[in-house]
Amino acid sequence: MTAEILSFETGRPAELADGEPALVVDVEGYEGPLDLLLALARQQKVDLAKISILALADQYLQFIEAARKIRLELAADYLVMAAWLAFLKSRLLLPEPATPDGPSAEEMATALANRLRRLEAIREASNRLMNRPQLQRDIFPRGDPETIAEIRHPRFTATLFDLLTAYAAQRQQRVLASVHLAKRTVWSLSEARASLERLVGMAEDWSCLDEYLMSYVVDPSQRATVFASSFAAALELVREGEMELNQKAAFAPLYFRKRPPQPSGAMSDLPVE
Amino acid sequence: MASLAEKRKDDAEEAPADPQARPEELRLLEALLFASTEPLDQGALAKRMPDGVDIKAALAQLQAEYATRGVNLVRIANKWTFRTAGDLAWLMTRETTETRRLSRAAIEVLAIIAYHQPVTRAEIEEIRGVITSKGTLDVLLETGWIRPRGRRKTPGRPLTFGTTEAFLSQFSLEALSDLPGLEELKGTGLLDSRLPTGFSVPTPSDDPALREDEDPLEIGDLELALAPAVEPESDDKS
Amino acid sequence: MASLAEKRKDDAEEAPADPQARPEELRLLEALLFASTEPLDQGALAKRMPDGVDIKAALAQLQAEYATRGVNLVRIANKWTFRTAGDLAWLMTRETTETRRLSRAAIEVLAIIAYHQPVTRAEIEEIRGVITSKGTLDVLLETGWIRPRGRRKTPGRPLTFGTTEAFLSQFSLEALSDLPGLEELKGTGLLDSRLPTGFSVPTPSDDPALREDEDPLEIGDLELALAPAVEPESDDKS
Repeated sequence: MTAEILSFETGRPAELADGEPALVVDVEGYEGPLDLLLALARQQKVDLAKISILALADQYLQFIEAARKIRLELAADYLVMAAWLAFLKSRLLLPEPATPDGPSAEEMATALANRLRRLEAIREASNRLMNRPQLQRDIFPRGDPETIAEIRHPRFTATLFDLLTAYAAQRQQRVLASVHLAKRTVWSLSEARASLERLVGMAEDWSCLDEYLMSYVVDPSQRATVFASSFAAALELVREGEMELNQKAAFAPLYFRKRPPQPSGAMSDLPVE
Repeated sequence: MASLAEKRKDDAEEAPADPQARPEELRLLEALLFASTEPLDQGALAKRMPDGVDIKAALAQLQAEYATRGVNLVRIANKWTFRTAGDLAWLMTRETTETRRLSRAAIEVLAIIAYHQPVTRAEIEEIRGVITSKGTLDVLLETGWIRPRGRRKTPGRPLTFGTTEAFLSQFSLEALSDLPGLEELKGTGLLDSRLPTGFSVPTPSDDPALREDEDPLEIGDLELALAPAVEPESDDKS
Repeated sequence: MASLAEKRKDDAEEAPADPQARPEELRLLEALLFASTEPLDQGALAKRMPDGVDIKAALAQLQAEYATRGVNLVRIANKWTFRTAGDLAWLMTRETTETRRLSRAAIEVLAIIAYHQPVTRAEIEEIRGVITSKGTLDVLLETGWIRPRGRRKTPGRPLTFGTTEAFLSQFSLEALSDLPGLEELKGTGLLDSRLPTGFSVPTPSDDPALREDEDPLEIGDLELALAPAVEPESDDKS
């Protein structure tokens, strides 16, 4: 991470001088130890294939020393490379052991040279790539393209089954819907009570509740709900002392009447239970 | 830049013709007009072109050169631009067919039109118990399965709708009378067998002859019926 | 539109040439290619052209016809499109809308991806000898010139990157084999596996078919690769 923004106060690599400055933002500093090595190698002005890795290692180590003297913070990458180069240098200077395990010093040096060559090659390639005619910079597409109008032909799908199901469902639904509406005309307690109060007002003597209810209810389907609500309301009215109910036996017709005006002292004998 | 020059040489090698055979200003004009995002007037072109070029003459020449091509140099409000040739407009359209399912509302309305035709919008709503959005009828008209067939002789003279031959072919019906009646619908279980006694299903007919209570369509009725809905969003609701 | 059509008639009158003098298929191809925003491949063109036209021959003829013009017919990744001639860059500079300026790091990474693809981030870092910041890859992904194309069948299953058609288009490359200096690079063996650093990709390829050592991307990989940098501030950049 830090490597890319690391900046050294040193000469810039020669190869960059004639690069494409317009496209290079990070011309200051080096992009890591390989980049630095490459820059130092370019100063040797020889073919990278023939470069003296030993001399290069020396240069690099001197550079690092100089940087340390001015207390420049160095990214770890650079120090690792310095350590590796110091090691390589010692290997190159010492005679090769008889049975080397791992690559020889020469092989290591060649590998490093190859890496540098490869980095340089990719840089040249990237320069050439960037110098190619670029779209919107050197060559241009049609500036005002004409849109190709899309004419959509919808193809609708529906089956006879869909059609019949839809027809049957909605016709049926309408019929059922009216039943539905009827069901919703459930008498509320207060509605029933209001009607009964009206009825009771007319019924001075014992009357059969059913008669009243049936004369009131037009639709036979409403009979149950009207009956239930009315009965509940009647009980309520009895409890409040507005009305009296009378039934001879279980399931016998219910009779009711407006409660006759009571002498004020006779209140207690009213509730039978 | 060096590679650019190279590139051009390559091109030149590929092409047998000699680039010099054609006046350079025509090439420049071509490139400028091609790349521009908007038509350019003579002044704008002159500013970009080398001095001493007779822009007007060059444009005339370019226009003549391109007149026979699939792309023409045209002048629009005194500005110049390339446009595909007008006779190739057909090429500039892509026709696609997309399969669309009818909304439930549309199928319901279609079914009512099929059974109850000739039927007005108000009658459809009466049967369905909900308002029919304009979009629903528009979609049905777009299918080509229904058509406005006349006007009811009632106040407001509402359009009456009926089904078309395309409807029959879509639903593989030989005739509209092949639509199942009440008993058949009950038999298939689509209709509840306990429906009230008054319940009936009409015997549908798409006889194009107008009914007694129908007037013929007037000029413009078709356009009216096919006019796009005001709110396109309302198509699919319900 | 009406005025355009009128205009065309006027043009036709002005132009003495007979539109029929030029093979119709060339006119059609011209129109299609001029109008399109995207390069079109032979298949797409064939679909729009009348049957029996030798598209390949017609394209070759058209390319030759336009080779000397300010607008050339070019092929990019087997797709055809008109572009202004490369040698007219000097004229067109003013058309330039602010082109993206890539950092040196980004350019290098792009080049490595182009020449070594499919390549993993670790391999890019191996070549450059430095960590690649997330931002650099993000910038490149944002250009649309590179794409994550798979996962390498190695421990950690790292993403592999490659270039896109937009990359070819950007740098006027007909195919990846047109990359500048590719032959020299191959010649030096720098793209070769003989390098001790273990590169195993002798020839770059943007063939979308995965290599033997690549697995397909998994769901979410694209989002991963395109995810904004960790720092929330950088979300709004560009």
